[in-house]
Amino acid sequence: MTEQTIVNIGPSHPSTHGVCRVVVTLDGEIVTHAEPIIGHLHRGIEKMAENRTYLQVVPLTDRLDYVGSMYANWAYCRAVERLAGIRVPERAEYIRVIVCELQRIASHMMGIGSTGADTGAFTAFMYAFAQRDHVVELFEALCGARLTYNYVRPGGVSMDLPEGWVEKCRAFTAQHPSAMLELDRLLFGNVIARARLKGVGVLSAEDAVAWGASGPTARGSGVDWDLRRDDPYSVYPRFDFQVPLGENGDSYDRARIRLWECVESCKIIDQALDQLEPGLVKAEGLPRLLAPRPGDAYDHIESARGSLGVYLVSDGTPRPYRMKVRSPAFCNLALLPLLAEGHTLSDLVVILGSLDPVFGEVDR
Amino acid sequence: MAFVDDLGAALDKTPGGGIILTSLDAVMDWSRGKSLWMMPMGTACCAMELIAASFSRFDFDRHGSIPRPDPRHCDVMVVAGTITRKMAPAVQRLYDQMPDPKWVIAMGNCAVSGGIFYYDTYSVVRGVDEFLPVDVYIAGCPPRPESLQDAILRLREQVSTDSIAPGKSRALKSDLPAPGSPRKGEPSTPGGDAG
Amino acid sequence: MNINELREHLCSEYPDLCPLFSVEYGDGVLVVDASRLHDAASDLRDLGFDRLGMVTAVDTGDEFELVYRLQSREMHAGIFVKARVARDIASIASVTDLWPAANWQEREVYDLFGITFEGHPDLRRILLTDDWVGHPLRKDYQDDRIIRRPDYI
Amino acid sequence: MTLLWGFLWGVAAVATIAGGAILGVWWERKVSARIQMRYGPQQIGPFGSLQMIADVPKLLFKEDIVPALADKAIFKYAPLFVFGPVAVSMVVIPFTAGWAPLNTSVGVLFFLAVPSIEVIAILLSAWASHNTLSTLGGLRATAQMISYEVPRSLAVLAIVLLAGSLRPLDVVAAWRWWWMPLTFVAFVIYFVASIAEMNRGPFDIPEAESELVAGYFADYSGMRWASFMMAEYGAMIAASLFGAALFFGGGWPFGGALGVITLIVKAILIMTAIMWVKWTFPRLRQDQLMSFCWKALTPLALVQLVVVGVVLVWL
Repeated sequence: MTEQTIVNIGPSHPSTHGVCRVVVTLDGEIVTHAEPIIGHLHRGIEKMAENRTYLQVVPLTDRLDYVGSMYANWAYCRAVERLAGIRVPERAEYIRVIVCELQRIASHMMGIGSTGADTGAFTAFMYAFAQRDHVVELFEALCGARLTYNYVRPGGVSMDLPEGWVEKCRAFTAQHPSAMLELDRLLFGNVIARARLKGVGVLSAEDAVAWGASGPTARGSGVDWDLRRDDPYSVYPRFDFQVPLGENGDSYDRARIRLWECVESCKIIDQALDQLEPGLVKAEGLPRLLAPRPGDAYDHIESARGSLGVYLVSDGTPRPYRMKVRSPAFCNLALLPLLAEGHTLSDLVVILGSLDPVFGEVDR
Repeated sequence: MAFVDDLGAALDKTPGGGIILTSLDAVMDWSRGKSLWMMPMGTACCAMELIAASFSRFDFDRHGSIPRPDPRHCDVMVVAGTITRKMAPAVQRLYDQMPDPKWVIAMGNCAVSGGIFYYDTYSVVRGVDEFLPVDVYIAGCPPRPESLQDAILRLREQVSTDSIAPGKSRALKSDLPAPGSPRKGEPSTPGGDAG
Repeated sequence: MNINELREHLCSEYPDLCPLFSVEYGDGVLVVDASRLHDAASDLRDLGFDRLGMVTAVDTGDEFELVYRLQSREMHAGIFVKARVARDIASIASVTDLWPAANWQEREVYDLFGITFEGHPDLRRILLTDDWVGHPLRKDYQDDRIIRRPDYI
Repeated sequence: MTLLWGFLWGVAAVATIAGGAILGVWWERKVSARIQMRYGPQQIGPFGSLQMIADVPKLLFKEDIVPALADKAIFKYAPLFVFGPVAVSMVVIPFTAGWAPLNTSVGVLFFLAVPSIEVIAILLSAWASHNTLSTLGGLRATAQMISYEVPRSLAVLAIVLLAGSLRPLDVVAAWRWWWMPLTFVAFVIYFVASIAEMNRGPFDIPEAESELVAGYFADYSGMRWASFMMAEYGAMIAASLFGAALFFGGGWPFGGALGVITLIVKAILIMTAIMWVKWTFPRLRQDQLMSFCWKALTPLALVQLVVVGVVLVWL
């Protein structure tokens, strides 16, 4: 064995998707050990939540997973609703499903695009991002914000769909699957991309389960686990959709599954728009200041990165006694040393990209 | 920079060199302003808008402003996102690695003042100006790409007053647009005072 | 599998865990003694709880409550395991040998609460810098850099 | 006297490359923008064509950073030796029938050999930077550039075999239109190997942005970095011109000044194709790059050589 080199990647590096530092030990070009050093974006949101009222925490959850803000909103609101025993109107549940599936598309576009950028296909990133821009525009029409929505609130959503929004949304879902096919041909059909992604960072199903991986990372390895179907919440049992599964558990499967999930999300959105009926979008009779009885509650949803859970402890005051976010990206990122070992430095960035971490959520 | 500094200082001292100096300044300021390459120091949410800014929809390449990942090739560092105590040394180091002349844009409330993370948190630096000289602040959580575009144009105005001679400024203070005053091409606000 | 079936299943397989089981907000909760946590976790894993969802802690004032969230793919069920440790000797057995997923999560709890996990392969700070003083999520954490938010309610 | 002429040609070559690079960068920014549904530079000059006029003075007057731990002398002068060989290689290009700046009997060999000196300069600059990522990039560049010499030379050899001369002017003079279908594979190999030689996507692993940030020139700033970029664009221009001359008959079907324009148009088409490839394909990995060179391109070039030989015997 030759002398080993230690290369420090990050914390600001084009392919760490935020502020991750990876200390890589290299033998030539082969990674013998990769250690992610996280916490560069640790803002102490869990501590901050302890000095905010239940409603004031919602904007903080936006900043957790900033690529998919709606999820953290929703997971937090579900935990609060469970704790305070709030029943959410049906229309609000439908709207939540619609916005979260749109958010899944937006988030996966970022994930797929950055996989492309990591392998050097920057144009694919642009094409993916153009689709994301459509979703962001829909959200802007919905709640005025492009990124941090603060839309899902305890008891419902902050406001009803604006006029004409449903038609815009249908127009988007009508064109999205064909755009996905184009992206599939551009990125995953490319011979070089296949060579770069296939067989790289193979994660076995057993490891995926044991390491607590979830979302596309686990499903890429063939772990058939999707909370929307297996631990159904909200109105998901009423929709007909498939859960795409990978076979090999390599970066290719992990990345490509995201693409098919977007197509499935379009189906869910279409069905939800069909079933959407007028009604309340926020539970009636909610107190201005929520003060649930003492106790603790946990709820989780299937976010774009996996099962995102929020654990809340109440002591009877209007502020949460403790909030813990079970972050899927945190658990998925823990796999990096396992996956990267034995691959080259070029593969390391691809593997990191295929895990699709968002460091707001990893570090919290 | 030494060579440019020396040149500027020498021209400043030489009788009649001022003519050359101002002409050179005019060329340099034009060139620097039109080619502000960004060092995307994206840490959190604002990074998404920073990415969006140079992508298809907003396309900052139109202004000659392209993102370069390498600090050595950049002119303006766009600090987009929350800076934590763990991250601050890295940001400082990247700033130090950039060649002069360099500028900093603080994008978003977190980089301006800590924003939503001002209170109750133990790990956030309250504004990047605690350790970097910031030239343009953009408010917003996160600011839209258009705001960043505006910041680039504002920075261009500021760059246009620089001189290559150390300690000199090309424009008089009164020539600088006051904060909030209408700029070229903008309709002036009714009731706004001309001064 | 609903919560009653889970209770029956648990009681038939591991009768000694049965009296510790209760239901809160629709979730099964198993409160165990800190010294027995590892055994109970091992039993639950054999029962089919193959995923460790979350490891966290709550500072209840005089002691810490460790909260483990386990999930079973086969049974479609989740369960909480809670154990209390004293504040002055905050230490508990690590479950990293049962679920590798606990590795980083226990490091996080160690970092933010200062609870040590015996048998953890690599117990270091993970989110904060290595030279950080104190454990911020403890209720008695003192830091001059914190500005308290004015009370508006 | 020879020295004076040499100096003048050198100045002309540097000016050509600098001007070409300025236009080349603009063209690349426009082409990539078109591929990526953007506009690209718009504000300076018609269609933003003078954008580089703003970029160059800025880079000239940027601080010239030499890292404290760098090997200062090598660090400072390595960019010159990256740029130099590319400029020199331009002199043998047969711009039109009967005229090349330097009419030498070993012109083809000269063109293939001289830019290879660049690899030494790249390795030196990478090593002198005292930076792990730079060193990795330099090592990658060395392996890549030396390997791709082989298929590139073999591809050119097919044309040389047909023409029976190493003098570029003779090649252009002997060129017949039916060589185009015959040596098409050779041209593709030349095209691919040239992209690899100039470290451009999809073979830009020595400077891979997502892995090594900027590779061997990561620590260079200002004009020294710009000279790396100029060398890259210079290599692209030179390879396109030479490819157009050898594989597409130079100024054919025209002669004289019209021939020069034809050659340039052909070269621009090749350059655009190079950019198109870069902005469409992902990047190869180091080992894939090597196996592609030795297991695909080299045997294919040899087969092409045999085919050309058979045709020559049959004639």
